[in-house]
Amino acid sequence: MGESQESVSRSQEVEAALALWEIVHAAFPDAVSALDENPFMPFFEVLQTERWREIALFLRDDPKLRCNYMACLSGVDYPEEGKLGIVCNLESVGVHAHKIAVKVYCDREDGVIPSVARVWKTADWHEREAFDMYGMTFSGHPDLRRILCPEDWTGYPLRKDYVVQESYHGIKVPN
Amino acid sequence: MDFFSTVGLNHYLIISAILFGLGLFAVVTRKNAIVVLMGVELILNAANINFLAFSKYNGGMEGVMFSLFVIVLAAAEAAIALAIIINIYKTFNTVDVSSIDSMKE
Amino acid sequence: MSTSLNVWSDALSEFSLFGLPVGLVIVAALPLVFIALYALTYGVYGERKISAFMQDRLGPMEVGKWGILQTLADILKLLQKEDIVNKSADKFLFVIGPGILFVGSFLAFAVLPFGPAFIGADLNVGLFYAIGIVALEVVGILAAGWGSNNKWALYGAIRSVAQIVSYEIPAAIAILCGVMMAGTLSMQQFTILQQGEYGFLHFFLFQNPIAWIPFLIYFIASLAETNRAPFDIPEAESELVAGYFTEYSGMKFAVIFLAEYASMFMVSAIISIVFLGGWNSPFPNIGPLLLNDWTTGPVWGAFWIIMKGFFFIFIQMWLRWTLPRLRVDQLMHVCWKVLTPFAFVAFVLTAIWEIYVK
Amino acid sequence: MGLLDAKISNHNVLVTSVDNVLNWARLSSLWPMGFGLACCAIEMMATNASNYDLERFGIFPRSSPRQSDLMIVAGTVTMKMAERVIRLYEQMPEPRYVLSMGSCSNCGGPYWKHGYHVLKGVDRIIPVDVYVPGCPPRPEALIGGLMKVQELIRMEQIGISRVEALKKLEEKNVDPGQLIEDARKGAMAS
Amino acid sequence: MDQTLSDFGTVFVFLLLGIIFVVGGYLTARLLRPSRPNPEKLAIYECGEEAVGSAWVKFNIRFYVVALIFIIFDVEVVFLFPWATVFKQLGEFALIEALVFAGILVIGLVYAWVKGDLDWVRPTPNIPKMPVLEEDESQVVS
Amino acid sequence: MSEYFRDIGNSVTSILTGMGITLRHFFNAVKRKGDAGIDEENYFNQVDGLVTLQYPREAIPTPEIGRYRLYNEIDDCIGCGQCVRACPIDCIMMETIKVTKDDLAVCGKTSGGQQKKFWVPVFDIDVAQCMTCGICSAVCPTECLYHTQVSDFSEFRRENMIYHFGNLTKLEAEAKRKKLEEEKKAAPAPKPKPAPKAAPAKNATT
Amino acid sequence: MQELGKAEHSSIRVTPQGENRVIVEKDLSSEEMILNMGPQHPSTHGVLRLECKTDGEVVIEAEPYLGYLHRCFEKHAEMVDYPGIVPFVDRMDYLASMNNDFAYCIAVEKLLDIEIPRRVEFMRVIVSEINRIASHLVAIGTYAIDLGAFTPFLFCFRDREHMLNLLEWTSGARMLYNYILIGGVAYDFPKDFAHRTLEFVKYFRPKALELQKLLTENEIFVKRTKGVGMMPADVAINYGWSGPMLRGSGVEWDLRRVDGYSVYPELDFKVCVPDGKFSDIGDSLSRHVVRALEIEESLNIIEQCLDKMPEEEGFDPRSAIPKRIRPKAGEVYGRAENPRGELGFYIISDGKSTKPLRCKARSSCFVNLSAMKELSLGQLIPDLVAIIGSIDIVLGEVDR
Amino acid sequence: MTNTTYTVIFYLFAAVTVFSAAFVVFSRNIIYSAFSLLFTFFGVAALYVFLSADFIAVTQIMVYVGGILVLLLFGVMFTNKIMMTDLKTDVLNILPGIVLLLSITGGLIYTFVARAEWFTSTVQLQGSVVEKIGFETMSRYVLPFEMVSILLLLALIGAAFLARFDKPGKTNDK
Ligand code: SF4
Ligand code: SF4
Ligand code: SF4
Repeated sequence: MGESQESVSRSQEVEAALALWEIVHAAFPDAVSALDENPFMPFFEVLQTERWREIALFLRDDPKLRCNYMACLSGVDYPEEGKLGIVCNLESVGVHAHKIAVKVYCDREDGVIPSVARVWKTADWHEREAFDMYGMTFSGHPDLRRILCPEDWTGYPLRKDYVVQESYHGIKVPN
Repeated sequence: MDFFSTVGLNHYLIISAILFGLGLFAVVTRKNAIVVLMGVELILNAANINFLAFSKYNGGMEGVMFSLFVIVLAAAEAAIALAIIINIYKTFNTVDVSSIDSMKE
Repeated sequence: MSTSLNVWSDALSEFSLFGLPVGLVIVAALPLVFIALYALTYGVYGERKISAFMQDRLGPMEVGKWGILQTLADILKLLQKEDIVNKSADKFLFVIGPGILFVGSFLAFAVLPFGPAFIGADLNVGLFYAIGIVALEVVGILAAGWGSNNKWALYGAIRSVAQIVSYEIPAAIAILCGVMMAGTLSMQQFTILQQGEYGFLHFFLFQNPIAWIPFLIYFIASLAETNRAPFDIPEAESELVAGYFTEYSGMKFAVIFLAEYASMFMVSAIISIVFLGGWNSPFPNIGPLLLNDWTTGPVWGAFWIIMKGFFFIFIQMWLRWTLPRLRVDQLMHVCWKVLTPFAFVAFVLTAIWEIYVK
Repeated sequence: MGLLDAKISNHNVLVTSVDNVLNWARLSSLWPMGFGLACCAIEMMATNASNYDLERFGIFPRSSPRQSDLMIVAGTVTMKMAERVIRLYEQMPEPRYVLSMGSCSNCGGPYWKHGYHVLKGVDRIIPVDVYVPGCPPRPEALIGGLMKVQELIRMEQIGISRVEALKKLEEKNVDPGQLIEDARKGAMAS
Repeated sequence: MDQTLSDFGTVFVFLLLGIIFVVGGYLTARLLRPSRPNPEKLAIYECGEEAVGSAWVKFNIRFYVVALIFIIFDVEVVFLFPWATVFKQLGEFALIEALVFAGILVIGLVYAWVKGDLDWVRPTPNIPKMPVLEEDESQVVS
Repeated sequence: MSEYFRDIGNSVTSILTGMGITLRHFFNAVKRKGDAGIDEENYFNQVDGLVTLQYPREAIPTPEIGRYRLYNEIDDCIGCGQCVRACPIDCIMMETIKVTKDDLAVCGKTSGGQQKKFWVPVFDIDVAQCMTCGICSAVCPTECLYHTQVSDFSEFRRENMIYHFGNLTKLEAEAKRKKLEEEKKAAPAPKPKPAPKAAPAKNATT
Repeated sequence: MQELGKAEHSSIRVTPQGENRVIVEKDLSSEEMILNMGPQHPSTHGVLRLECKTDGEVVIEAEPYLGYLHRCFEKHAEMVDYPGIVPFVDRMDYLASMNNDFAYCIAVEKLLDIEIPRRVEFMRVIVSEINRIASHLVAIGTYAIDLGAFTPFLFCFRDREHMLNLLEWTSGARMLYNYILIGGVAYDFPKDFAHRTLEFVKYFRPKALELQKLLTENEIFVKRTKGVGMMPADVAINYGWSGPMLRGSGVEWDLRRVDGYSVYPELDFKVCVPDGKFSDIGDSLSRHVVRALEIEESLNIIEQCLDKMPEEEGFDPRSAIPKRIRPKAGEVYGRAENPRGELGFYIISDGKSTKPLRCKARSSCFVNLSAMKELSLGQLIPDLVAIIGSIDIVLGEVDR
Repeated sequence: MTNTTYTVIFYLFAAVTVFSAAFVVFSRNIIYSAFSLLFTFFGVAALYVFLSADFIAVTQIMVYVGGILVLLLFGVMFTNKIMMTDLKTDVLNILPGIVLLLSITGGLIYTFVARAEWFTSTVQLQGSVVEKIGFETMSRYVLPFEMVSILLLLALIGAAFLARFDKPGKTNDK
């Protein structure tokens, strides 16, 4: 069916996200940035990282929002800004028809982001993965360990400046 | 050496006596309740050998019947005794008979 | 009718060389050879072929014509395999476990009548002995599982023992029903009682409508006693890797393997002796067609009992390749709450039938 | 010390024929360890399944390494997995064989370049007897590889190491260029 | 020597033969097989992981109850077998006796059934719950 | 109580149904599936019964576009390097030497009639690495790099899996390189003109 | 800690840290045994490792360990250009490569904002639905093995083979197709494909029924799976479950319907949820049943697509593929309904390079599996196996 | 087979019985004790055969080996830390034990063999005892027979009661 209908639905998507954002913004006026009305993935940023958990809870439980479904949580490295971040795609399953993405940042070195593993259980493993790959800490996470790499792996592989270690337990790693 | 070449009543009695003694030894010396139970089983087996031996050499059925009943008893006894042992173990976390003795209030 | 043959077999068993009972050894060795042969051919090869055909595939094809030498190659290979006894295992138990297991299942063959003349020992307590000797297997399994010091093996062994032990009750009661019909415990007597010119009509299964209940109960229980699907939880591959023989390699594994197939045949033979007339020909004499007489004789006897055994083994395989596996609690449910009560019912009914109806 | 460990210097007819029988038994009943790692494992399962049916060759998977003769490394070996692979390999009783199935276990395959967590070839940790290329190898390729293993076993002799056997086999073998020739021909034909 | 004994003599021969077979098998294999142990190989197999702890732990008791009930019925069956061989000759009396005998034990079975001893106790599995944050429990809905 | 008996009944019936199905398959084993390829008309007419294909003895044909072993028809390769760039895992190693003007004719044309401008002394494909994704063959302008239907080519040695398709020997490559150097030195003009036909210097490696 | 609090259950005590632990007969001092299930274990479907604390047969706690197949997909995605990622995407969920590619291409196409020819859309739907059936068949077959039934597994693989043949015929590879490309597909359908596919559908329907009789309706199977591994709908959503797992819990949520991507809005298909009669809603059996029903639906979709697909002579399926794929700066989250649930790709493009700056795969199995720890509390080992089987993980996608 | 053969076999089994029984008693490893009990029971069963009590012999195997031994083994597995067999506690009573063992065994053997004039009938028990047992249970031993059932019932109830480990709060499924 292609373009026409997709663009229609896209704009609907953005509108829904806008409405959603307004509610959040009203509740946390300083903590969230303006909505980026990007047609593929409307998102807003959490400016006060330490309030992210509160916002998350609000997003999940506010009867008008009810973003009960966290589709994805991805860690991102922004080497230029010297920051790490996570991007969460939230959605309301079975209650409303809206979705939105949220971005949270932290410092590149020793960055801390509040964990939302207790808000969405999905976040548990995703946060572990982000920790594994980027090295930011999630405060309040029940069990923050490496998940994909071995426990004694050095470095955070998805950081842009990652260098592969030479050997692991006596086995040569690079080709 | 007639005694060794033909097997008779006495042979069985001797074996049973040895088994009995061993069983008793286990009961007396071993502290593990389960080994004690094994000793009891040995004693019962010794008794059974006697029953059957006498029955055989007297041609009667009494011994056979008795040994059957002894086996029943042994089974019942083993079941109950082990249940008790397990219970003791649950309470005292040991099956050492002597320490159980000392642990009871 | 079989007196002359008995003479023949007696002569065989009496035959001795320098005071050694060579004849007896031959008598005893024949079942051993039989087990080996049967396990090699029908037991393993047959199972593979049958399962293959049920699953739309070909099964062994390349080793010998139609893969007929497959199991021979397997055994020969197992002979060459290194025998690993893991360091923390209990060496003694680990080594004797398979031995006890095999001896236990092999001893049962001593009382199995292969024909009117061919039986190792026609014990007066034959049937009772045959079901009692399973106890040895139980201990063998425990020794193997415990000796391995492997968690999967221990799970497998304990499950296996709990299962064999539980299913012995319904199995024994079902056999008891058979004994009540026959009034003897001798396997040979059992078979002779089911002899007659009407062939299968003389079998207890067809003599007594109630016999069907213990027949089915025993069959189901025997599946469990030999760890066959759907009761194969002790060696459940997807749960316990390989059950109590997880740690076994090489020849020890082969011994366990043989023991399993031997006991599989044993239960099948018991069921066919108790309910299906053992070595008797199932064909009736119809008028001038003396089918029964034609198909009776020492060789025929062995043929019939082996065929009947194989038939039940076929059903065992058939079930195995059809059904999923039960869970432990369901297994116990089936045993204690389904089979045992039904076995008691069958017991009462058989008793009443035997006293009042017959 | 068993016969298979023995060092026999001169092979007479008897030894050779014993050899042949034993080798025949081994090659006819290769029990692989049921051990799948990644996508290749699915193809391995497909090969085991009805359509290709490895059981034709007497190959049927055992889940315990103690009862298996052959390890099919089917899939990507990662660093985390590498030690386990070594351990599993070690736990197999001798004589044992390793077949590396698929690009990943041959040399890291697609993950060869950037796969920081991928072992670049399982031959870095355990000796590999036969490499099966492909990603995933077709079932045909796996069967072909297994038959190569059988060929290797056929060449083994009491007291002769596997390396020597391999050498002997290669002497017999056509040179590698031949394979390319064949491919060329195959391509021409189609 | 009486017939029974000689019959059991055959059983003994079977026993010997069985043992010989197993021992012979082991020995043949020893003749053939290689033996190249190493520490890894001699380790316990546990799905490729290093085994944690021994398998020789105190095992759960549940299996025990089964064996316990089994032994009682086992003995019962033992009594019934000789009875079964002769009951037809004894007739009704024997039948009633045995039914009483079995009946009493069935009571035991029923008792065990009712009391739940025959159930393989399966702890009620966990059904996952919504995560709850202490500070705002009240907000949890759906 | 009724549940108890219903369970038993259900079990029996469902087990019997299952057994019926497997038994039907068992008896169906007298039939065998044929070996028609999927592109043949009767493919689905012959799927009853045993489906096993006895591979080394019989095989169903691989479809024509089947992507298995890579093959380079080196005579047609113009050395453009597109495949090398496109391959996500760099399993093609190629070295090219620019053809000197006088050699252009020797180097020849592709079967499509395109003039080749590079010698390809090294064109190695590591088939042990290749994931047969087909990206390289899709970009190849002369379609000389293609996947064959051959899939069964296992080896005892890993080295044997690096296939060399280059059409020059080392010595020849050296010679060509030198020639190029010389030409560069001789005519440092950067624009290559279409060269006139040069004397046919023979090379035999094609 | 402001951590969570209470969950009551007869046998479950929640410690203040929020750690669920089953207290099984704690007065009976049998020892806890630590049991490693996997990475080489027949029922962990590859290289998952569960470290179980068991007490007898009861699993007190099972901690999944992943990463044994961590193949660094996301790293590769940053190192390889957009079309080059497709083969790697293939290798994530290797049982459903078409669907993976589909999801990835949807994401990138969103970013590129290009139009796809209608016929290509249909082709994509057809191949991915075929692949969905194949994938579900593997799921069902391996589930059968987990529960001890071997024959259904082989039947599943036998039928899967036909699908592989069909797909190989179209795409040239048996499993990892690299067929759906950004902006198009690699090849047009071969002549006769529609016809053969219809034949296949006709062939497959009775086989599916047979499978149902042999496996799904088998009383032992039902007894083994019914009520095992219950997952209430709300928790399932909170866990981020998707696909058949979520539908098994009774939530009608299918991205094909919700997002309505590609040509799905034009097609008539049901979103399968269990009705609660045959199975308890949310248990392993309903997840299995949902898969079985979805196979039916996929067959319907294929038929409809073949019916509606525009025929074009000499159609070039690569016509819409951009010559150079370099999306403008932006980020996108594109997703599609995989056989195992929602497969999403979060892609950031910096607008300069032909490689994405970040490409995160939201894999459905990874998310589905994360509930394993909670689901395993207080199960028997066989139930544990049944639960893992019903989650239907593909380690390639879990670990990426 | 000749009489001598039987005598040899008798001694064989007697030795097995006695030595394995001694092993049961003296072994430090309780699991070995339990497994060695298997051989004791088996040997005793063989002796029963020599005593013409074939039925009892098989019963011995079935009940003792299949039942009691399994129970014992389970008991050992459930209660013991095998790796920590404590050696010292065992030695405590060992001297009086050995004295007791020797004196009692010696005394018994002395009484049995030297002192007692056992009357042995000329009619020895022959053949199988199965049917005899059947008849006996139904005639002379009817009452004990019925009592056995009650005993077993009580044992079952008692053991089940003792072994009932499920505490309130635990639910059974179904
Ligand atoms: S070689 Fe290819 S198919 Fe095999 S595991 Fe590696 S990526 Fe997967
Ligand atoms: S097929 Fe793919 S992996 Fe192989 S050489 Fe071509 S581009 Fe590289
Ligand atoms: S793309 Fe084709 S022509 Fe160009 S270098 Fe590669 S193979 Fe040769």
